[in-house]
Amino acid sequence: MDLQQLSLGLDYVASNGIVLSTEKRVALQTSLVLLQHAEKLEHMTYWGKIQGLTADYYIAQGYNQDPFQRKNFMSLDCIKWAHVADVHPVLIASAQGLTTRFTGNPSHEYTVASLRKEETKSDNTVIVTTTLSEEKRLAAVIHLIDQAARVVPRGAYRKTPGDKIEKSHTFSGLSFQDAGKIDNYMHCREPETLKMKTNLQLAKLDPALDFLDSLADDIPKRCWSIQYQKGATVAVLRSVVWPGAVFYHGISSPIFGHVYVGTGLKNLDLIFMIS
Amino acid sequence: MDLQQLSLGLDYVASNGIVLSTEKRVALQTSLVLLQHAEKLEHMTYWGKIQGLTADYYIAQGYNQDPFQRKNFMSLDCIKWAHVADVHPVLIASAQGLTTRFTGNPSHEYTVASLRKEETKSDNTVIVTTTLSEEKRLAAVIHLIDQAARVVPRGAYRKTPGDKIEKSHTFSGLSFQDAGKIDNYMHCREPETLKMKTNLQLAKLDPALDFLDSLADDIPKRCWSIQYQKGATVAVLRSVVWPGAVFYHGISSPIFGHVYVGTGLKNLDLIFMIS
Amino acid sequence: ESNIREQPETADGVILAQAQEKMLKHETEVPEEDEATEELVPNVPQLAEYFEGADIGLGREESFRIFLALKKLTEDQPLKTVSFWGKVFGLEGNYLIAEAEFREGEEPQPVEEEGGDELNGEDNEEALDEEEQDPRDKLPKNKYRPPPIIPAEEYGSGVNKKVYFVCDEPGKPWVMLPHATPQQLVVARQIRKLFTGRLDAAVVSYPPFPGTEAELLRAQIARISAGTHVSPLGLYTFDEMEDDDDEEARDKYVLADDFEGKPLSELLVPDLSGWVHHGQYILPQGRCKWINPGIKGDEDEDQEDDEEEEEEEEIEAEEGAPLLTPLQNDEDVDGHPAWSVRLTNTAHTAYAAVCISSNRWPGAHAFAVNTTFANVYIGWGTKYSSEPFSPALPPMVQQEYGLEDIFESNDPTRQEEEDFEAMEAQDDERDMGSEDDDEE
Amino acid sequence: ESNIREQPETADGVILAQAQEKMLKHETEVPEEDEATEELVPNVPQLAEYFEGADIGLGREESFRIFLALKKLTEDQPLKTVSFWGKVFGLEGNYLIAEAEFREGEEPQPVEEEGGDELNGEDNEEALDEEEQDPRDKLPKNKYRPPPIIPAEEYGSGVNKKVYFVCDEPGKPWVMLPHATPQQLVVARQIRKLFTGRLDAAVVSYPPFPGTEAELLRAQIARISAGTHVSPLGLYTFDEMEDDDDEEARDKYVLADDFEGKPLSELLVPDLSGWVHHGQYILPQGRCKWINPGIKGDEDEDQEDDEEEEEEEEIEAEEGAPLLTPLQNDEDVDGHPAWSVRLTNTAHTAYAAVCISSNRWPGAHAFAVNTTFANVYIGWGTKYSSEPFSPALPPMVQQEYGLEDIFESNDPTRQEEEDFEAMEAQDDERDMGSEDDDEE
Repeated sequence: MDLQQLSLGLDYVASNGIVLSTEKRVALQTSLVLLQHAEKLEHMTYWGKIQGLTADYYIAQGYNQDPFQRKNFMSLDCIKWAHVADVHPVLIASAQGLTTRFTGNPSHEYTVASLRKEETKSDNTVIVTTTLSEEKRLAAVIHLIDQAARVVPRGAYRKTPGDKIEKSHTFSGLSFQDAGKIDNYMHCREPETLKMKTNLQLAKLDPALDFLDSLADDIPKRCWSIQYQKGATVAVLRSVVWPGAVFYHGISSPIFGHVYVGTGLKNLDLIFMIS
Repeated sequence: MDLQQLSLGLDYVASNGIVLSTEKRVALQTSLVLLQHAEKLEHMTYWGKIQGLTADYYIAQGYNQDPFQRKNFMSLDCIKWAHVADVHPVLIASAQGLTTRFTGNPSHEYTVASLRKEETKSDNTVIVTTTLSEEKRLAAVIHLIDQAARVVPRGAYRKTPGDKIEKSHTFSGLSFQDAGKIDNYMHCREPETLKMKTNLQLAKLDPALDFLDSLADDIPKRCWSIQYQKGATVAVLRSVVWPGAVFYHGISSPIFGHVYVGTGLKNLDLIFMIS
Repeated sequence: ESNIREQPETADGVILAQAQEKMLKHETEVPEEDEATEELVPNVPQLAEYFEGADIGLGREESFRIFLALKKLTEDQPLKTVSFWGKVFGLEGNYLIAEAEFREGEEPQPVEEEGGDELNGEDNEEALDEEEQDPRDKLPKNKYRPPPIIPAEEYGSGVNKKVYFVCDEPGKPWVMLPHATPQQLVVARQIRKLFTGRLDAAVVSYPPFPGTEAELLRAQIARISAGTHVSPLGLYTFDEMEDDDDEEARDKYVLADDFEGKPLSELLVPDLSGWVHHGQYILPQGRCKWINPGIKGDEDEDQEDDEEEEEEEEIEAEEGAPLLTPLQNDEDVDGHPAWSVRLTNTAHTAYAAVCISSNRWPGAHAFAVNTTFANVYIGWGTKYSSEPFSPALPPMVQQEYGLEDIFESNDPTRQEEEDFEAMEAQDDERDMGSEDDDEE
Repeated sequence: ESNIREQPETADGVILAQAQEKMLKHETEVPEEDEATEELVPNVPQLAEYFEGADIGLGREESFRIFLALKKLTEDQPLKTVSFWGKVFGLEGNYLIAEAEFREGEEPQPVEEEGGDELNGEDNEEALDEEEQDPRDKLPKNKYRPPPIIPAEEYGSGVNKKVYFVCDEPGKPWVMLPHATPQQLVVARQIRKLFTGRLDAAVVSYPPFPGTEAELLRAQIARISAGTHVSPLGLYTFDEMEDDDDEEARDKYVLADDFEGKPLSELLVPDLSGWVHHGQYILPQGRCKWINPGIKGDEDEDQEDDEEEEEEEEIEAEEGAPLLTPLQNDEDVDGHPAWSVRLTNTAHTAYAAVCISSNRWPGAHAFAVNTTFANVYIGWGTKYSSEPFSPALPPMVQQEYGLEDIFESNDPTRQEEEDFEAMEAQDDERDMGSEDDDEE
């Protein structure tokens, strides 16, 4: 959630078990201002918290004009922040195999197995055991959660005829009816499912608004929980694949945002859990 | 402040001594929703609180499209609301003469003197003593405070070529520089000082934006205190003529509002108090 | 997007507000000191403040509304104790849960649920039917005896020590959940389900869950309470006046008179030696207090058949961790202690409290400082596992009937049949030949 | 409005954040119990919670930052007690004020301010100058003697019992305000000023205020503390061990050992009989403790001139309300008690506190529940009056000099002059005639 909107965003998601102590809010409002200034970023957001066994990681994200290009930062105390470097897709794949809790120690080493094609004449794939630090695992998980759960309402971003993506200044929010339909929400990521649509399906879409993947195309079908909250003035989407990922939107207002507070583990049992 | 924005607005003005207990917030969020529904109003705002000696009056205002046409409501407990009827200008003038505290009992009767022209041949003005109930005094004071202290930023409202006043959907807030200048704030009332401007002065103004009185024309010149608060992200204007009237504007955002928390007394000593 | 501004739908919001309005109150008097009664509703907003210091909670306004809703519950029900147990999230709606005890003698008799508890009854009917059959049609007898039904614990003891009320928003009416049965607990441990938010939603699972979402919720509440209701060591103690019966596990605790609060340093140690469980461990049979399923009483009419089985199965009593067992003994999770410890108010620890969060049941938390403590659960109602979920396998295919009475043989081939027929024909000829010999 | 989005000016925000960052801390350990020291910084956020129940306060985040700032103050200054006194609004900036006491012997010596305290000195210099004049030029002597300077109370007693630090935002450095002098208090009572937010701003007033905004702020703080620092009856008591000197007004109080809290019902009565002042009343001369201005010591060199005056003016000692006087005795405001009483937590009064707000100094509040209480001031720093403000009139025009030595007469008219000249001429002629007569 955007730093400027911190108290409003927290107010919207509190019902879902996401709160920040006054102490942390005060620390964030000071330290993130300094971080934004030091890194010369136009926008600073509080991304959320990944809970470790002995300590928790607070994550912040900053970006300039392009919402796809984000810089991640982590802190153990909301006072001192460290840049979290992006990780190679191979490491992301390795990290996906880890199903135990984050320990809370960024230097902790995990043993992961990854497949690698050996460059030999026989062209065998060999299982290689490497170590992955918790810090890199953190970067990987942040990336995965963003890919899976970073949501924007339809209409908040527009694609100009020049193929430039910009935030729409006239977006005044989804109506009450629209806010309850999952097709009005989109993933803020490089499109994946959009590319797999047929020309017939694409013809029905508006190229200025529907240039991102719709949440309706997520598999399995019931992986998002949509609820009206706060007396039907806020729409809240919670991911069941990544429990703890929460998106909020003030109905009929331009306010929206997302946050993640959880263990950083993907829910692999989803299929069994929904009747 | 608008009911939807209640927690955000309170967050902006808290630094100025204006807070609401959780209990009152919860009660307001329930009772004002019901009031808005019962009275079929498009907008509902928490206007503020007038402190009496034995009890306090919580005031709410509602309106539809026209921000000049407002309905006032009062409550002693934020649960049950009563409509506060508008009062005649003569009574408003009488109420201005009252300089003691509100008692907290709506039925309390004040003795006021008012001048009335006797309809006799001699055309004398006679001093007539009447009683004024505290409820009517309340209505009068709410009207006076609105006239003196209901502020909107320049650009938030526009006048269409058809002379219709509407809220601007593209208003994205005053910039940091502009937010510190008092000429960028206007009174949300039927213009008074505007009419007294010369044609030469009017020629420099934009008829779509400058159709309201500017705060810069208020007399005495230093009757508004402008401050940047919350780390220079919010501009706050406080009236010194009506201490307790506070206007807030989130810089570079479309968020603004006002609230009054005070004794309901005008500060008649202002001239002596500013050096 | 059209230019016509849609009238905001306030119907849902208004309905909720109308329900919530009933909870609002504004008092201007306080009772005289001698009139003051023992306070029934806990100071939920203040407890929420402590949890908030560890980033746990539901926000100040919802906490306050829950407080008002608990207050309303005490006005509608004759309760002896009440507290906010927690919030369970569901896909379509959520559940707020209150934990309570009725005043002596006031507990209502819950409506009997139709359903899976009657399995044995049906079998008994079948047995009756059997006896009405014609003894000449001796059909194979079904030797299957379902496992004995473990009776549920009574209200006030074990799993059902307390009763639970749920509602989906503060202000909506509270609904009492049924008591938990051992069958529900046994199945609940084997399945992994998310809640929808509708108490009457069907639970489709294997093994089949004997109940609807209401019963599953109750079972999960029981498991979570048993596993995560903890308190500082010394706050609760065993009642000295009760008989010290070594055979019976102690199952009652009382507030200790002399508890003055545990120092934060002792609550903060990572090995959790400063905390104990006051939620009682649930045995594998689904009860806190072991009952021997072999002892049937006079319900089973096939007692004779079981005499043999009694001698065969000597059922060993299940044992679990005793009440008030320290948290040190909890099994590790992923190589770390089962609970993570955090300090609130890290800027100035003189005013801090200690908060611990369960790693086995993510969402279960407890805090303590001086003589104040509380437990809460805020989560989806599922247990943590680093292993992917594997549903229970169906049991082995049953044996249809004993093989010892049956023997199989191969069908004769055509050649064998011809040989046989040939032999038969030869025997017939020989026999006819001998008969001819006798007549000369 | 141009299309170029202006880069938001973060300079101010960043500078403030940098200052505030120094206050942030994150501790993960707690001291062992035997190491724990007496807690110096009060639990400001918790006290703010109580006030918030009565819609009083500055919001949770500012309260927390103030807490951190007080903590920092205790690290920078050798203090014995510290508390958050309140916030005073100014036109351009605001003041946050901390009330403190130094540890024994650690109080710094404040820098002497140049200015109005030296009036008497200048007069003394004038007197010296006078004596150097030529005795032949006996100019009229200036008989004006300015009123004697009432000496300020020492740090630790009366008005200056405590010392005050101000800053404009939490995180900015704390500045110590000078001690209050009686002159400042006397003038402050006669003027009505808003603050600008700059400690060095000039105060333009009549009577002229002897100081800048810093001194005026200090004077108002003194007046507000004296008038509105209250506590529940019984919380403070007089030290039994001190001599009971009836002549000396008791000016010290200590915490009572046996205070167990006043019941809310007693704190809630509108006649305020449950509360007492522990801020000491300021006498009209500007001190809490009367000092006789007639007793000059050896400062005044014109003692002889005053001997006569001593006999004429028998100065009567000023008396004010004694310490720990109940609030019942406060003068009414607009026909109502001087304090308005409110109950917090009106939805469930079992957890309520009582909060009273001063009607004489709007913005001064106090709350109490059980053994917890606090005072705070949040306002513009001015007193309430239902009458419009009338500035002091200038004094009467001074008499230039005594009239008894002077008599006036009218200038002669021309006619009288001519008559006189004529008479003179006649006398001269007569005289000359007599002289002529003598010579015959």
